[in-house]
Amino acid sequence: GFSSSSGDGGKKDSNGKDTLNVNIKTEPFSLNPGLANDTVSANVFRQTFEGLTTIGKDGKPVNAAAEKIEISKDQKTYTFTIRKDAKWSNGDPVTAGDFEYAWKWALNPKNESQYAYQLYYLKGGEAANTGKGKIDDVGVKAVDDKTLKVELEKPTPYFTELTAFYTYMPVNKKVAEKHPKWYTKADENYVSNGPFKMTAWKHSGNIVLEKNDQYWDKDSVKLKKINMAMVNDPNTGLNMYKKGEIDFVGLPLDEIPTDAIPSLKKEGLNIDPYAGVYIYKFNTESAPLNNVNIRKALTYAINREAIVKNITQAEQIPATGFVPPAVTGFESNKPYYKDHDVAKAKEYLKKGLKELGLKKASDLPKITLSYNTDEGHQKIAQAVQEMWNKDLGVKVELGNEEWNVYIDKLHSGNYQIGRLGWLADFNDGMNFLETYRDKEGGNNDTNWENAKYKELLSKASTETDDQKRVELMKQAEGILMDEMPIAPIYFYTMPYLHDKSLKGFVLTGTGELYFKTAYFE
Amino acid sequence: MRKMKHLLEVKDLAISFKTYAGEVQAIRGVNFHVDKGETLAIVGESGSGKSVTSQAIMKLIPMPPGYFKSGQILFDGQDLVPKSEKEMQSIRGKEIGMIFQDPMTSLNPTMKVGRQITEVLFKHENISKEDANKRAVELLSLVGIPMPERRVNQYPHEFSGGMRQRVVIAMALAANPKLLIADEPTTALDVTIQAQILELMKELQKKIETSIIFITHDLGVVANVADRVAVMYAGQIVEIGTVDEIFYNPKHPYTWGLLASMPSLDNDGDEELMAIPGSPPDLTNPPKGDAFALRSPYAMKIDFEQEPPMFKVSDTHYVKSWLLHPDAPKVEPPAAVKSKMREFKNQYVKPVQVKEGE
Amino acid sequence: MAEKLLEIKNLKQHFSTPKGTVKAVDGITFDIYKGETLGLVGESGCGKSTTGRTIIRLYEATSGEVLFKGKNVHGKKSAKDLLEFNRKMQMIFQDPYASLNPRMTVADIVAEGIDIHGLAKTKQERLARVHELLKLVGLNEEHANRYPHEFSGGQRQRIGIARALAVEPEFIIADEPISALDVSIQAQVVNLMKDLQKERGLTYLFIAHDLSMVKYISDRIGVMYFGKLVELAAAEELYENPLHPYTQSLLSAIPLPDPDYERTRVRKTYDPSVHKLKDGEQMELREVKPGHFVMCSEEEFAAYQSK
Amino acid sequence: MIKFLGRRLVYMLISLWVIVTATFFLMRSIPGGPFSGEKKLPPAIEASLNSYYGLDQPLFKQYLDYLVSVMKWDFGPSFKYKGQTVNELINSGFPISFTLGMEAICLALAFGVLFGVIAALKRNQWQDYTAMIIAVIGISVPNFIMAALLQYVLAMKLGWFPVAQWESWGHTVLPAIAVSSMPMAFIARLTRSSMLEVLSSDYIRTAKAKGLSTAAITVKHAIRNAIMPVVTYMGPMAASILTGTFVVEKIFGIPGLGMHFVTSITNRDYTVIMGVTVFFGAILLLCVLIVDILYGLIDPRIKLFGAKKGE
Amino acid sequence: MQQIPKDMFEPAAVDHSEAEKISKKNLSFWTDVFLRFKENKLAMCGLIVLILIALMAIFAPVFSSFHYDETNLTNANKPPSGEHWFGTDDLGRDVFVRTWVGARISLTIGLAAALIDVLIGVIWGAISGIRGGRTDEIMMRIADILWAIPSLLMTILLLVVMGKGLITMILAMVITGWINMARIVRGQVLQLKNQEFVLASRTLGAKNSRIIRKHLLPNIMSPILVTMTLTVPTAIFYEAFLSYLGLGVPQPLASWGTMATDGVQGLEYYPWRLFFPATFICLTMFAFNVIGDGLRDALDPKLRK
Ligand SMILES: Nc1ncnc2c1ncn2[C@@H]1O[C@H](COP(=O)(O)OP(=O)(O)OP(=O)(O)O)[C@@H](O)[C@H]1O
Ligand SMILES: Nc1ncnc2c1ncn2[C@@H]1O[C@H](COP(=O)(O)OP(=O)(O)OP(=O)(O)O)[C@@H](O)[C@H]1O
Ligand SMILES: [Mg+2]
Ligand SMILES: [Mg+2]
Repeated sequence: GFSSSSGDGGKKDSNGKDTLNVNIKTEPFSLNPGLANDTVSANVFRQTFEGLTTIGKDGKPVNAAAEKIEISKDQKTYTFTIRKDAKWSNGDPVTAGDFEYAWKWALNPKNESQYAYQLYYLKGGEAANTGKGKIDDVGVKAVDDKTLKVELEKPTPYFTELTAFYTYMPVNKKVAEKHPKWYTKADENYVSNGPFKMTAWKHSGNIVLEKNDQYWDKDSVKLKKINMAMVNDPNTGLNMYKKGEIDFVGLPLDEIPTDAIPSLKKEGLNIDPYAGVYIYKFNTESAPLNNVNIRKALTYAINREAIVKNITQAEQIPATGFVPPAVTGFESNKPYYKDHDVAKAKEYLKKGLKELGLKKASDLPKITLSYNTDEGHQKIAQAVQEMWNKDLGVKVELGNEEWNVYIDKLHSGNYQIGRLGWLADFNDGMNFLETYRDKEGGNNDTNWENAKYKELLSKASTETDDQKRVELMKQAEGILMDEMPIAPIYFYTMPYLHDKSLKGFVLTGTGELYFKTAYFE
Repeated sequence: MRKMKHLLEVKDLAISFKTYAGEVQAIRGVNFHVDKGETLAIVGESGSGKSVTSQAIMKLIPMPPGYFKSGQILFDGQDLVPKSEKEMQSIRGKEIGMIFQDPMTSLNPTMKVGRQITEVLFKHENISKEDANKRAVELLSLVGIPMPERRVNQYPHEFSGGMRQRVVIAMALAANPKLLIADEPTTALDVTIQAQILELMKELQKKIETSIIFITHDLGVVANVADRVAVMYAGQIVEIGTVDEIFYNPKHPYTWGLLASMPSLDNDGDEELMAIPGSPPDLTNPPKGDAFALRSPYAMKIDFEQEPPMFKVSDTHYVKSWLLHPDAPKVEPPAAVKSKMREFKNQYVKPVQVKEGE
Repeated sequence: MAEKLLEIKNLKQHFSTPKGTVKAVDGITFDIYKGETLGLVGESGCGKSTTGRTIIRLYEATSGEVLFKGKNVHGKKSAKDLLEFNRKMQMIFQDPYASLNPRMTVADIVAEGIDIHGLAKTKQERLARVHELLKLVGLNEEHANRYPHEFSGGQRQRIGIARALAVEPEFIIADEPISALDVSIQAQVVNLMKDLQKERGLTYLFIAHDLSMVKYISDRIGVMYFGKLVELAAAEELYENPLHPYTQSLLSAIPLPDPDYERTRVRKTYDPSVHKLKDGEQMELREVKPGHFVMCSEEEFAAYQSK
Repeated sequence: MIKFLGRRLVYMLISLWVIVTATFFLMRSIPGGPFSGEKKLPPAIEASLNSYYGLDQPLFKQYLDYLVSVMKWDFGPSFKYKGQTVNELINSGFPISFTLGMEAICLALAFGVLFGVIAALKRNQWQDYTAMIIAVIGISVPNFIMAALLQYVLAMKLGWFPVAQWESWGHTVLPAIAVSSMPMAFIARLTRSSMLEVLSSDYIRTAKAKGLSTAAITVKHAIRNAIMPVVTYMGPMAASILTGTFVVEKIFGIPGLGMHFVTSITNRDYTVIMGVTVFFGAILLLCVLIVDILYGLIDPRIKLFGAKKGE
Repeated sequence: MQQIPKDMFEPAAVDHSEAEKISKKNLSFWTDVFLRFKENKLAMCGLIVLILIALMAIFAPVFSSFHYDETNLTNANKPPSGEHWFGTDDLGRDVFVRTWVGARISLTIGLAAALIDVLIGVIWGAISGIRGGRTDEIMMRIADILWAIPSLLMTILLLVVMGKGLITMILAMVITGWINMARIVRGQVLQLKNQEFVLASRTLGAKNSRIIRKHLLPNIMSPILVTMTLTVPTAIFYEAFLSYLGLGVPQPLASWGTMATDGVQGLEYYPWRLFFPATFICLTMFAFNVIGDGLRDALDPKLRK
C-alpha cells in the first residue's frame, strides 16, 4: 500500500492536516507572471496569484479578481470590474491599475517577456511588443481603481479563458515600481493576490507557500501551508509519495514513471484526460514524404492501441484526429481514420509507390525517424519502426538527439519524420490548429501549407458563435487529416495520485491545478 | 662442555628460498651461540648466508618465498621459530636490535630521520615527546653525525651513504637491546667514524651487557671488536673460535684464504692480491661433500663424497673440514697466514670429531 | 706524467633544502691522468659520492667545471656525444641495492649498457657477454635469471660492477665498490680492476674507506674533509708522510687484522682548530712538495716546507 | 616555493583562459540556443531577447566582453532562471555541493584506504576478496544505479533515511554514499596495489625490526608511501565531487551546483555554462596544484620546484 | 665414528670447470611472468569467465531463437521463464539475446578504453613526468583543460560535425578517457624518476624512452593495471551516456550500459531488466580485476613463490 506509511506518521501529525506537500520538479523559470513561460511557474502562480478569472471545476472560466465582466457586442471590448475586497498579501487593494501595469510591463519589449505574445490579443499588443507601436496605445486601461477596460485586436471568443492564464495576472504596481527585482526573492516585497503567499524560496530546493490572510476569499482556503519540493526525478517523486513525504504525485506537477503505472493502476491511479497530443511530423518536402499517400500509409499503419496499452500505459487515447477530446467541442470528435488500418495503409503505399515510380517498399529512399533523447520517445519510435517494417515493409532508421539539437533540426526543417508533443495553453481548438496555419514561422516545421485551411481558420477566429466556430475548426482539422503533414499518435492523459484524504483541489483538462479549496479530510 | 645458559643459541638452522629455478638453500644447518655481553663476529664469503641467518633470528625473512627447513633459535631459552608475529613484536627492537646491511633502502624515504629514531623510543620506552627528541639528537651525535639538531629534521635521501648507516645504527641502539645484530654496520664509514662507532658499541656492551652479533668483511674490525669469530661458507659455519684462535691459529682452508687475501699496508701495489680461485657454489644445488673443496688446493677425494664433520680443536674452537681427520695429510697454510701462527695452550693434542650442535 | 683525462676545476655542488643550503662539495680542484687510479677517501658525508655523481652529470654542478678529455662535461651536448660520453665514463654506485631495478633480471641489468650501445649483435652474443661479465665478478650463470632482491649484499654489489664494466668504459668512478664484499672477493675484484687497467689503460676514481685497499690500488690519493680536498699526494707519499692532521687521524684509525694490535692501538683525533687561522684567512690547497698538495694556512705551509 | 607558485599561477591563468575560450566557442558552435523550445517563440521576441543578451553582436565581440566580465568574476545573468545571476547560482549551489562532496570524499577516503590496506595486509585471504567484491560492486554499479538502489532499499524498504531533498543531516547520508561509492572503490584498489608494493620494501622490514605493530607500521610507514596514486586520483576527483554530481543531485533533489553542469548545457543557458565551467576549471586547477604540492610533502624526494634537476 | 677408507684422503685433482657448470633452466622474464600467472587460480578463473562471456557474446545471439530487435508488445516485461531465460524488456524483446548482443558492444568499448588508457594515458603521463619542468607543466595543463571543458559540449559538437558512428563514439572517449591514467602515471614517474636505479641507467646513456620502458613502467605496472581495469566499467557506462545523447550504439542495438540504464527505471517492478546486465558488468569487472591482480602479482618478482 502506498497511502501514508506508518513509519512517517509522526511527521505527518505534527504537520497537522493543513500542510500540503507537493513536488514541482524544478526551479521555476521566473515567479513574475509577466516573465514566466513554463508549467512549473504556472503551478506556483495558480496558488499565489489570481487573474481576473480562474478556471472552475468544470473547466469553464469563473470570475475571480473580477466580480463582473461586460463584453461589448462586437466582442472586442471587455470591461472588468475588480472585486472591492480583492487585496494584495501586503494589504494593498488590488486595482485595475495593477492589471494594466502588469500587462503593459510584459508587453514592453525591454522587459524581455518570452510569453508576451500571449497578450497579442490585446489591441496594439503585438505592435507594442515588437516595437512597431507604443505601449501607451495598448488596449488596456484602468478607468478607475476598480474598472479595467480591455480592447482586443479582433473578437476572441476564448478571452475569458485567457484572463485566467498567468501572463494575464496582476502585479502590484506600487511594489514593483519601487523594487524592480521584487520577484527574485521570497521577502516582504514578494506580494501576490492569490489564496497563498510565498514565504520561502530556496532556489532549486523548495518553495513554501502559506495561506494569504489578506485574500478576499480566505474563508474557503483550508490549507495553511504548501511545501513545494523540486525533485526532478520521477522515481524519486513517486518514492517520496509512497513514503508520505509528498501528498500528490503525477501530472500536472510532476511525472509518474511509466514502469510504475501498471502496478499503480491496480492501486487506484487517477487518470484524467489532458489537452495534449503526441504526433509525428512529416517533412513534406523530403522524399518520399512529399508524397501524401506515403504519409497516409505510414500514419494508418501505426498501431496506436498497442503503443498506448504496452508502452505509455497510462490509458492514453489513440489519436484518430488532431485536437484532443479534452478540448471543449471536440469531446466526441469522429475518427478521421481507423487505428492500425493495415489494409488501407497498404493501399496507400501502393498508390504512393506508383506515383513515385517505385516497385517495392524497399525501393523507397532512406527514411529517418528522429526524436529527442528520452526513453519514452525511444520506445515508441522503436515500436513504430517495427510496425512499419512488419506491416508495410518500410524500413526506417532511428535517430535521436539531444533536445536542443533536435528542436533546432526540426525548426530548420532538417529532418524527415520527427516527434513532437503539443499541449494546450488554454482550452480551445484553435490553440492546436493554428500551429499549421503558416508554412513559415510558428511551430509548423512540416513545410505544409493549405489555402483552404488558412481560410477556415481565419473564419473560425472571428466567428462569435461557439457552435459554428467548432464546426469550422473541425473542417480545418479534416483537411489536416486528409493531407497528413502529421501523424497523430495519441492524446495525453494525466495520471496522478494523491493522498486519500486530500480533497477539494481543482484539476482541469488543460492541466491547471488549484489548491485554493483543497483540504485534508 | 660448559652448561651455562646462552643468551642466544641457534641450533641446526636451515632456511631455503623457493624460486622457479629451484630451491635456494641459503643456510644449511647452522649452529652457534652467543653469551651475555660477548661479541660474536661472523665473517664469510658474500652470499654465504650471514644476512639470512641474522634476519632469521629476528624472523624477518620474507615467507614465502623463504621458509624454515629445520632448526631452533633459542633466545633466553625460548624458541623463536614457532612464535607468532605478535609475540615477535615485543622482542624486536626491545630485546633484539638489528642494523641492516642496506642503509639506503632500510630507511623510510618519506619520514624524517628524527622520527624514525624516536619511534623506537616511543614503542619501547615510556618517554615524553621532548625527551625522545632530545635523545634522538643525542644518539645522532653519538654516532658522529655533525649538526644533529638540523639533521633530525632531514630525510634519508639528504644523507650520505655513511650517514644513513649511522642513522640505522642509532635506531638499533636506541632501545638498548639485549642482543644487537649488526649486519655490516660500518662498511660505508670512514675509519675514524668506524672506530668511534666500534667504541660506542663496546661502551654499550660494558654498560648493559649487550651481546653483539657483528657481521663484517673487514677482518681489521673483527680483530678489534670480536670475542669470538664464526666463519661461514656456503650456508654453513666452517670454523668458529675465539678471535685469537681464528687469527693466530686458523684451521680451515677457507679461513686461510680469507686471511691471505687481505692487502696489508706494506703491500706493494704491483703484486697481485691473493684471492681464492673459482667462484662460490650455487646454493640451488649445493655440491656434495665439502662445498669448499672445489676451490681448495687441499681438496681430497672424500671432500667430494661426504660432508665433513665438525672437529673440536679446543674448548672453544671448532672446525668443519676433513683436513683435521687423523687420516688426512698434513698441510701447510699460506705464508701470509703462517707467519702469524701461534701455539695455543688449550688446544687439544688431537682434534675431536663431534656431532654438530653440541 | 701522462695526459690529463679529467680536469676538475673549482667544482661546487650545493643542495638547497628547506632549511638552507648544504655545501656538499665546496670548490675542489684536481686532475686525473689517463691510466691512473685516484683514490678518494675522507670522512663519511664529506662529499665523495657527490663529487663522483657530479662528474658523471647526475647532478648539475652549482659552479665549476669538469673537463673530460678537454671537453666540458656539463655543457650542452648532442645526443651522439652524450651517448659516447656515457660509454666512456661509468659509475659503480655506492648503494648496490637501490641502484638495481627490482623488476629486472640480473641479465637485463648487466646487459643494459650492451643494449643501449648496441654492443652485441645477436641474442646469444649478448647472453654470452652477460655470462662472461658475471663470471668476471665472481657470480655464476645461474644468477642471470634472478632478481636483485634474491641476492646478498655483496652479490648485488658485484652486479653493479658487472654493469659498469659491460660497456667497456675508459673511466670508472667506483663509489665504494668493494665495501660489501668479503676479502677474498674483494681481492678478486681488485685484481680484476687492476688487470683491466693494465690491459685497456682504464682510469679509476676509486672512492673507499678501506685505506689498505685504497693504498693498494691507487696511484695517488685524495683526502676530502667537509666538501673540500685537504690533501692530495702519491699513495706511498701520503702514507709515509701525511701532512694534514685529518689525514694523520685517518691513518691512525686503520684497523688491522691483528687482535693484539687492535687491543693496544691509539687513535689520533682531528680537531679543526689546530690550524689556528688568522682572522679572515682562508685555507688553501698548496703544493708542499712536487705532487703533494695540502690544504693549509700560510703559517702551516711554511712549516711543512721546512720539514 | 614562492617562485614556483608564481609560475604556476601564470600557467593556471593561461589554462583558465584556454578553458574559457574553448568552452565559449564550443558552446556557440553547437546547434540550439537558449530560447529554443517545443513552442517556438515569435521571431520578434526572439530577436529582441537576442539583442537584450547581446547575442546579436558579432561572436568575437561577445567573447571579448565575456572575457572582461570573467576577469571581474562576473558571469552575468542566467538565461534559464530569470532574475538570478550566475554568481548567485554558484553561490547558492556550491556550498551545498561542497558539503555533500566533502562528506563523500571523507567517506571515500576513509573506507577506500581502509579496505585497500586491509586487502593488502590480508592478501589473498577472505578479507582481500571481500574488499575486492565491495570495490568491484562500487565500480561496476554507477552512481545513478547506486543512488536508485540506496533510495529504494534504505529509504523505501527500511525507512532509515528520507527519500530526497536537502533538509537535515539525515538527508545527506544516502547521496553522500552514492557519490562516494565509485571513488571509494577506486581508492581501495589503488591503495591495495601500492600497499603491496610498499609492504615488500626494506624499510618496512626495518620498521618491523623496531618491534612496531602491524597497525603502527601501516599507519606510520606504509600508507604515506603508498598514498601517491590515491592523491593523484583524488585531485581532479575532488574537484568534480565538490562541484556536485549531476545524477545524484537529480535523484535526491539536491539544490547543488552539479545539476547546472548538465542542465545549463541542455538548456543552452550560455552564461551558466560558462560560469560553472570557469568555476570548475578554477577549482580543478587548484586541486591539481594542491596535489602537486602534496607530492612534495608526501615524498620529499619529489622536487617540482626549487633545486635544479640534473637532466 | 664411522670408518673412512684411507685412500679417500688422497689429494684430488680439482676440476674448476665443474664449479661453473651450467644451470638448468633459463627462464626469460615473460615465461617467468606467465608461469606465475598460470599458478594464480583466481586469475585463471577470471580469464576463463572472460573467455566464456566473449564466446557467449559471439555465439549466443546466433543460436538463439529470438532476435535482439524483435519486439513483441503483448509480451513486454515478462519475468524470466523457460522461453525467455532472462525475461523480456519493455518492448517484449528477449533480454537473454540482448544481453549477449550488448556484451559485444560493451566489451569492445571496455577494451577500447583500456587501449586508449595505455596508448595515450601512459605515454602522456610518462613523458610529462620524466621530462618535468616546463614540458610537464604544459602537458598537465592540457590535460586539466580537456578535463575542465564540459565533455557534453564536446560530444554534442562531435556528433553534429561527424555524425554518428563507432569512430565518433571512440573519439568522444578519447578526448578525456586517458587523463586519469596520465595523471597517475605521471605521479608515479615523479616518485621513481630520481631513484638510484634510474640514475644508474642514465649513466649508461639510456634515453628517456628507454628509461620509461625498461625502468619506470615495470615498476608502476600495478597502478596502471588497476587504473586500466577500473576504466573498463567507466567506459561501459560512458557508452550508455553517449547512447543517451544519440552518440552510442544505434537503436535498437543493445549494450550493457544502455540496458542497465533502462532497467534501473523499472527497478522496483521489473528487476530482471537491471539484474542481468548489471550482473554481467560486475562479473566482467571481477574477471578484469582478478586478472589485473594476477598480472600484478606475476609481474612482481618479490612475490614469486
Ligand atoms: N629472497 C631470496 N630469494 C632467493 N635467494 C635468496 C633470497 N635472499 C637471499 N638469497 C640467497 O641466499 C644466500 C645467502 O644470502 P645472504 O644475504 O645471507 O648472504 P650474506 O652472507 O649476507 O652475503 P653478503 O656478505 O654479500 O651480504 C645468497 O646466495 C642469496 O642469493
Ligand atoms: N639530495 C641531497 N639533498 C641534500 N643534501 C644532500 C643530498 N645529497 C647529499 N647531501 C649531503 O651532502 C653531503 C655529502 O654527501 P655524499 O653522499 O657526497 O657523502 P660521501 O662522502 O659519499 O659520504 P659516505 O662516505 O658516507 O657515502 C652530506 O652531508 C649529505 O647530507
Ligand atoms: Mg649480507
Ligand atoms: Mg658516499
